[in-house]
Amino acid sequence: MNQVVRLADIMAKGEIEEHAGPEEVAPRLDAEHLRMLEAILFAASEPLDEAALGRLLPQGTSVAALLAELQEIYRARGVNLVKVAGKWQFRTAPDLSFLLRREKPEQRRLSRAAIETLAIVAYHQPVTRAQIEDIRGVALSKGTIDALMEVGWVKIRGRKRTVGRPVTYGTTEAFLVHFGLESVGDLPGADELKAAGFLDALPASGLDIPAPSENLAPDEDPLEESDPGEGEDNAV
Amino acid sequence: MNQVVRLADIMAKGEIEEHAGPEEVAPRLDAEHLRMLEAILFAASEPLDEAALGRLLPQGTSVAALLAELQEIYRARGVNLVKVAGKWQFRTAPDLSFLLRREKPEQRRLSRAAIETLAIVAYHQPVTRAQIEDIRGVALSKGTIDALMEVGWVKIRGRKRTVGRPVTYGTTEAFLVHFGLESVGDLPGADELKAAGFLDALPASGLDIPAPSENLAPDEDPLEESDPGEGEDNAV
Amino acid sequence: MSDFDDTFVEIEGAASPDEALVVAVDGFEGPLDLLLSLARNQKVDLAKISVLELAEQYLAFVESARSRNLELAADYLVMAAWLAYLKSRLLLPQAAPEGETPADQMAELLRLRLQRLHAIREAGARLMAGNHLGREIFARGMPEPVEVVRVQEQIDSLYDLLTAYSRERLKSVAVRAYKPGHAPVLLIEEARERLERMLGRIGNWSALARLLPPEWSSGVRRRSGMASTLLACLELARDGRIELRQLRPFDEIYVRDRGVREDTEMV
Repeated sequence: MNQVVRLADIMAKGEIEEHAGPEEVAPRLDAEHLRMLEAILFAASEPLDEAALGRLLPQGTSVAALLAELQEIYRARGVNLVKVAGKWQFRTAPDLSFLLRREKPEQRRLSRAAIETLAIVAYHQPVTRAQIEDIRGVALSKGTIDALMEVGWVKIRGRKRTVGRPVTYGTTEAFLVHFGLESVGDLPGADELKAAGFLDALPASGLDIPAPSENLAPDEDPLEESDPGEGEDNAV
Repeated sequence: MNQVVRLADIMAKGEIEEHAGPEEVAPRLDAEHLRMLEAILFAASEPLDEAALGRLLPQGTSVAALLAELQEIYRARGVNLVKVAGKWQFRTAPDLSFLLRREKPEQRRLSRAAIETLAIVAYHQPVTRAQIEDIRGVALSKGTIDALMEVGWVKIRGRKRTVGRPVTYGTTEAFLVHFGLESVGDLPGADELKAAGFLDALPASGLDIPAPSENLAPDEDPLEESDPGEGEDNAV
Repeated sequence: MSDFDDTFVEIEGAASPDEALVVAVDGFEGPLDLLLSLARNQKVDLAKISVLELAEQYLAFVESARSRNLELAADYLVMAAWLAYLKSRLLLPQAAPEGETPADQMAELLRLRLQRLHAIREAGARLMAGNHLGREIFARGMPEPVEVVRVQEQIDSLYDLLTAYSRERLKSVAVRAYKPGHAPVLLIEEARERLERMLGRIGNWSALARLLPPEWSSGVRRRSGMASTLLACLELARDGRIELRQLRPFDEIYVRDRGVREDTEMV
């Protein structure tokens, strides 16, 4: 009843690789795997990592090599294969944004304070509420962090090993996916900010602000399951 | 940071139109339009007809020609450009649709009545319902034969030349494949069953085990095209 | 850095000296933001602004707000106090008091904080102005969902088939060969073994008829089933493992597990 086209059948047919040269060791296999990878990535609604792709492709497929090849094929096309948050996704080419740009009316505009806070969290992470307040020179309202957490761009990522063990904030995978970043290291201008020393601690404020990193900082503890985390918010 | 592949760069390089013939008047322009069309179709949330595409592309673009070219580019790929009900969309290549399917195997076993009936059909074919009931000593419920036909192991193979012309049942090709038999003649006979210990409790009188055959029996007619066959079932 | 100007002109809008500032005080995100705005008015690199001038402007602003009876938030006043102190220190250059930061270092720190705020603000603006997924960049508009298909897999083996066939054929032979003459009887031992297996699972006062083995609960076999099960029950009752109850002669007999009774009484 379930007439499933078997992998083996398709590979046996090997219909695709008309351009396979004689020097290619296993051209039939590769071309067919490339088609599979293309189909999987095209069909997916979310970025996929190499491990997930490996599970969907026949065993022994060199996923990384195939991805590099597919990325090259699509490099100059209207659709590109890009790596975001360490995962792969087809996306429309950036230079065609003039053609595709649509402003969603429901896309709520973040307040100036929220955008500033987002930038501080992104570039300085892991960062505590006190550190955000120190940089902005003003108390941070609960609504601002809430708005960023609601959009799904900011999360509580741990606790700092200092007095009171304040929670630390960081950006989410959704943030990277939304802004098309492979990692927080790819934030625009991160190198310049760092070179100018703006991501360093200021001497008198006694703050300890390392470069943004998704890994736990030396003085940061991971958030435990049972850790309410949010508790800190009420203190301010 | 934002490494944008510029329109101009691509057009200057002219990477797309490797197959562009000398007779094409403005191949560079077309390549850019092709990218636009590709991006529009990729990002579209619904299939688009040529009129809609024409409105989205720069004026004077030959949408039909571009579509034909894009379709050709994607013809042998993992994703194809297809026209459904007059509208265009990208779709996973039909031979790769298995990639979008996760099979969840469910192991099943025939009921005791069903496997006994199957065994009798296998050994005694061609066999009528009345004969099955006679051998088993109990009435055969309609569901039992239906289940065997649904699994695809039993079929109606003809009609017996007796009063009422009851249909005769036999096993299928799928039956042989599943049980690893070359033909029904390979089913072990009385001696083999006894040797294998299946008939240990057999009294001295012995047992008459038939030699099953897929050929028509002397008193059996083949099922005709117009013969509904199933009619007999209701009679019981 | 020069493109910062454009951003800032926009934020300040028509911010001409003092008048606009007072009106716009609500638009500032705290004293540092106000200071940054004042510093931008100096039209020099933030790294080179005159902190003394900045302090004077800020203090003048606070003074002007006071003279118009405008209330300022506490943190604006804290900043004013600090700047007034810094100003006095800058105007009277002398060795810093014991344990205090030298005035020029304090001034430098303020410059750094202003630069840092400006830089991160710029970074935020750049981030938001960049490409957003769903605004300038798009993923597949019609992703194709993964379909989960249940595949039925028959696991009957040839062994099963042959066993079934042999069983079926032997049954008919057996019926023919033995011609059983004796009536089917449920042995008391069988009934008792079965009841013992059920101990603990018998409900509170179950009807005896409901405890019969299914194959002994109808037709002629029911009599033997009932008789043997009752006898087995009597044995078990004698052993103190179950209790029996009958409300009147020939009425239904009820059985309960002694273990069950104890449990329910405890509750």
